[in-house]
Amino acid sequence: MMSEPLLQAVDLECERDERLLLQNLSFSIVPGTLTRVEGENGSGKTTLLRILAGLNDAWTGELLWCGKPRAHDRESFHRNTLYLGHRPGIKPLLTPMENLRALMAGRRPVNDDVLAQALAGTGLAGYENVPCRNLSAGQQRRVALARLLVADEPLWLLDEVFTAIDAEGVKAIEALLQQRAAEGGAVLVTTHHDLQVPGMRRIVLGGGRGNE
Amino acid sequence: MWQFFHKLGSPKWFFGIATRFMPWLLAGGLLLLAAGLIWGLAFAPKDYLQGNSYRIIFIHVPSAFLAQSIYISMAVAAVVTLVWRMKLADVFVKAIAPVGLLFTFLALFTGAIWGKPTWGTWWVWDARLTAMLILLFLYGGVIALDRAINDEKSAARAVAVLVLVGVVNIPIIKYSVDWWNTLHQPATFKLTEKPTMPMEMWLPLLLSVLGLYLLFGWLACIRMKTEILVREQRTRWVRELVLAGRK
Amino acid sequence: MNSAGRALVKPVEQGVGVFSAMLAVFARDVRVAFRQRQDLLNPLLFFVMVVTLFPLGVSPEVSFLQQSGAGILWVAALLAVLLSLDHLFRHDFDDGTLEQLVLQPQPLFLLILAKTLAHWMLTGLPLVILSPVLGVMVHLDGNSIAILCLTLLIGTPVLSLIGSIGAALTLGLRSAGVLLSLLIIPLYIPVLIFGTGTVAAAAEGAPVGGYLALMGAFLVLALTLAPFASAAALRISMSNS
Amino acid sequence: MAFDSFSAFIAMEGHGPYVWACYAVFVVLLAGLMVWSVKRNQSVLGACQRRYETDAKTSGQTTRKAPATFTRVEISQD
Repeated sequence: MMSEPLLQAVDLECERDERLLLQNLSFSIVPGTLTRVEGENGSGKTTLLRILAGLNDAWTGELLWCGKPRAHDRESFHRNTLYLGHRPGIKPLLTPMENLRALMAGRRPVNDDVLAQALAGTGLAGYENVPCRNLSAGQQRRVALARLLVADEPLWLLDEVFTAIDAEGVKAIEALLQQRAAEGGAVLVTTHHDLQVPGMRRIVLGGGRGNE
Repeated sequence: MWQFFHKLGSPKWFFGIATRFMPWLLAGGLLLLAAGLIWGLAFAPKDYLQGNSYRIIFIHVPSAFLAQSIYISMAVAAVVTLVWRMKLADVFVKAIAPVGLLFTFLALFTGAIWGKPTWGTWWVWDARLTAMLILLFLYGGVIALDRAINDEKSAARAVAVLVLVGVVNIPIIKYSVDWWNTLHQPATFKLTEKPTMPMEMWLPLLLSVLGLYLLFGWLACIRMKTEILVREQRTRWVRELVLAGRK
Repeated sequence: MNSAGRALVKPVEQGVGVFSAMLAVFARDVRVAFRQRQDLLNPLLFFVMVVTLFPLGVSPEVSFLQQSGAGILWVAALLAVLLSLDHLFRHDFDDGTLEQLVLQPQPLFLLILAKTLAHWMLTGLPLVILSPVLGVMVHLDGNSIAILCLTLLIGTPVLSLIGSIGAALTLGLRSAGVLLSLLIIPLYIPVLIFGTGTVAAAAEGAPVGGYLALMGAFLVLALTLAPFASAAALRISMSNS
Repeated sequence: MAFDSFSAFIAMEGHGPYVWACYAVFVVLLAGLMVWSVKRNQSVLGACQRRYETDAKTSGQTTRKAPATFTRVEISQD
């Protein structure tokens, strides 16, 4: 079932500090696929994800959301896109529960039982009410990742998801992403971890061209 | 119409036009300014109230005019930057902000010196001078912000937001400073406010204002050209232009 | 992670109302602030200390203090607010919550308005509440103190709102704190003038209703325009990081 | 001419120092800005030329980026 692309980039170009970071980049992200953005350090992976997420506005080219220019309905785009960046978006002074609640608040109200289940799913059962600053870096990232277990946004943009996660966690997350793609979600990840998923698409940055 | 607008924003097009107009702007500006100043210094009649010190008006008023109109023109360019993302508008704001700062400083400095023979003191918290001082701060902020942001495009857009916020505030600042002035020192003798000014004073003033505007045009052109060179040096047309100019 | 019960992925059509999103932003900021109460106290201590400097540095004479007390308090409050503004977005920027705020499917300027109101409630409002005590210490009479509090009550939200623009513009820059002051202080001048001017007018027995109304107009103007400017500035700063 | 003599013109009935100081500062600063702007324009132009010339010389020989090896750097311990 090849459906219409969710997000389409046409001739994306981004210049940063006098350097052409992205050039002639065109690709489309289709539901039901897992795409990995590849490239060495400094090749613009994070910048690309920030552009796609709508955080970085300093680009030229075209971005189409469901076939229409993204700027036309930004709210619907944001409602249907989940972005996890380098910085996990977790307040160290709040507990995992409070953090998760705050992150979901502007999107979809979810009751606390579901959130507790999500936290438990990331291995944080029992830590629900410990301030996040007392958690390890990996645990803090897991709080952010707990969102993936309740998220219903069709498009996921995940920057370096596996950072600070242990081997077992990595395997579980891999399975989650794969399953998400199988369900019809679209997942875009950047990672240096050697991700091996059948049917995975690639966007290679730095010298290479878009779309496998 | 749209095509014209687009062309207007093209640095290459501007570069050509500016190069053609600059000699005229420079010559006209220097001529008018010199005429206005010499007339004002040597030939205009003495003011019956302030004596000869009023001759400072021929540089004080043009500087103050420019200080204000440069800020307003920056605000117009800021709207263009934010709405149409026109390259030339960013270049304009960045190039002329220091010019605006200089004219604001000149207006303040000449005002202060004028104050000595008129009020007997270098500085009076007069409404106009105070408003000018705040304008100087606004210019300083714009330049400081521009310098602080490395990325050119972000700097241009951030400065545009700041300039717009400033321009919304200028009338409020002006009004509140006027009010504050009446509150603390009612009805002082104003420097430039004259009920009647004879023609012999108006004309040289008009000439020097016009001359200074032309010189400002020239300054804007050459500074924008420099800025365009810096930004566009990797483009083909700049390369061709520079290499052609060498021969 | 069992998927048996889960439906296939469909686009999300309906979201949360903007008011509850704003409320959540507000509540989170207040909660974070109360987890770190020392930070709440800092601007207040700064306020008290700056006011103390004037009798020590200029003159403890009653007539001097009476005459300039309102001005001193206003300047000190302005500086205290300025000092606290640097934190308005910085922590959120550092830990990534600001990214998530920008990406919410809600009008950004309203979320920023909620944040700014939380900032005012946590810094400006305590200053207003503390000001009568300091007013007594600089020998202001009862009527002046009441008017002073009223002007601070109307004026400090304006300070927070205008300040949020500066905080957004200088986000992520080196020496952002000093730069923020440079950008914002000129914009604070009208509020300062009318804040102290109203108290002075009241001390002379002039009616102050008109001036207070004018300050109210400033507040309305800042409420309607400042969040837009901050939102635009925030997007620019985000693009740059 | 509003003055009887050249010395009267310079003195301006005692206001001379103020008027002339203003004009001097005005002319110096304005001329300074103009000269500086021209100088900067020329220096940028020169920098562009040098850049293009070196570009022309080295064109064709694109430098390949050396791969990162993360070998430790030997420091002589004399």
